[in-house]
Amino acid sequence: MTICQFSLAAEPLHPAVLSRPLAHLAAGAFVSFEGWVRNHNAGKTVLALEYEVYTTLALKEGERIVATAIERFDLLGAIAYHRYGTLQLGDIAVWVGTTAAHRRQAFAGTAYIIDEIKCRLPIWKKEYYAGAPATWVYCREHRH
Amino acid sequence: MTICQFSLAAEPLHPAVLSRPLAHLAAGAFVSFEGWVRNHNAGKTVLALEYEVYTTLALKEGERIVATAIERFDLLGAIAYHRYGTLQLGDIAVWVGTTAAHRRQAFAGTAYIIDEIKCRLPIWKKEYYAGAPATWVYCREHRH
Amino acid sequence: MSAPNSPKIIHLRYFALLREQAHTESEERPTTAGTYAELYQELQRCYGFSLPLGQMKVAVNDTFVDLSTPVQEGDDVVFIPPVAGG
Amino acid sequence: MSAPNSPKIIHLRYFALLREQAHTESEERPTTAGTYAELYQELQRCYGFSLPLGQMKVAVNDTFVDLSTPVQEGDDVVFIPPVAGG
Repeated sequence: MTICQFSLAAEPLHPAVLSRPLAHLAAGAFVSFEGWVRNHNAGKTVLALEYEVYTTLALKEGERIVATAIERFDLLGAIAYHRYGTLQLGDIAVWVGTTAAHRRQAFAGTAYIIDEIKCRLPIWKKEYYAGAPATWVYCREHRH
Repeated sequence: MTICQFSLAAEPLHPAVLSRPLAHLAAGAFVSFEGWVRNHNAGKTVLALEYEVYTTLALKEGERIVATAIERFDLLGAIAYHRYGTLQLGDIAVWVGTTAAHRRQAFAGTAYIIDEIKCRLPIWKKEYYAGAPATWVYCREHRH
Repeated sequence: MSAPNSPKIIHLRYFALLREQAHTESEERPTTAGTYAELYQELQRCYGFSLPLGQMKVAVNDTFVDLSTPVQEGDDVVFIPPVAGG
Repeated sequence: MSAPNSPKIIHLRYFALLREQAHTESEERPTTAGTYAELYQELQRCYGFSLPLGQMKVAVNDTFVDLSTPVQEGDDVVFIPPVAGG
């Protein structure tokens, strides 16, 4: 059975729990990506950030991204989670995990999913800085 | 402080514990790889496997691989663990985790470390099959 | 059903910068705009949206559509400013 | 210290297939082999090692060296058959 899952989460993400459904005896490789809230961006000191999400469309797009990755890279399973609301420094904003028979597939699948999430998912990020006005930042390759 | 660590482990690996030292507020990306013991290889049913390791040299080579990755891909930290002894299906044979400011660096760093571990670390894998003699398998690109 | 140029009622939702500049999360709005591109320009004039049309996408009834698509009575419309997942 | 061609005592350790084919994990061994390549060929004749020299690497005193390096008295020698991490 292939696991194909995209979720939005209001609460902190726990990778050890999220990856559990991917256990699969035919899988030789598991690759995960975590996006962490950094303390800096474009030379400014980041204090916190906020994600605002268009839920219905984000879930549709997210599931489409994960399903495409599974098909294109012959994955045995793929799961992605994206946080929304207010996040603190060091929080996991996004978690992606994929499994495959071999490592190249899992690396390519995980990279594809996070690339697409960054530029295609209808979710917006507002960064709060020390000594500068909060700003909506965005992916330069915005597309759909 | 940059974390640079390579270890050999006789006991099961717990990624959530292993990745803890990599927490870093300047890191925006964390990428991990896990090599899992698969139930098949080259058309044969795998029952279990055994890793035999030349400890002193494996630790030297492993540390060199991790240090090179940090330098080459500008990582904020990198840790790798390799199991030895007898492993069961589904066990984690190897775990690699890296952090960087941006995701491309972390993906490249993690992929580099596992590529080098597979073909350069003095460690040998014997696979036990259903209905076929156990075999020492090896990386086709064996080099040092 | 409606005569040419008679207003259509649509439902609009606003996110992120558009929400802040419109000072609202949603509204019912009568419009005579023919396409979503024209509708965005109308909203720009109304609310002073700073983002140019060229940076905008639009979703209608939770599906991405082309900005040149004709506006339909009763549509649920969301303009999508540049996104930033991850 | 020793005359030309007089045997040198080295310490050998065997791993994986070599260990199985030598039926031992280690040995002290006198050898007149000039290089590690020659030493491997001597061991092949002795133990019937099935792996050809071309697939072999060698570590001396826990450091990879070239197979053409001269054998030194007291060396700790490990021939490295093809590896398989991960």
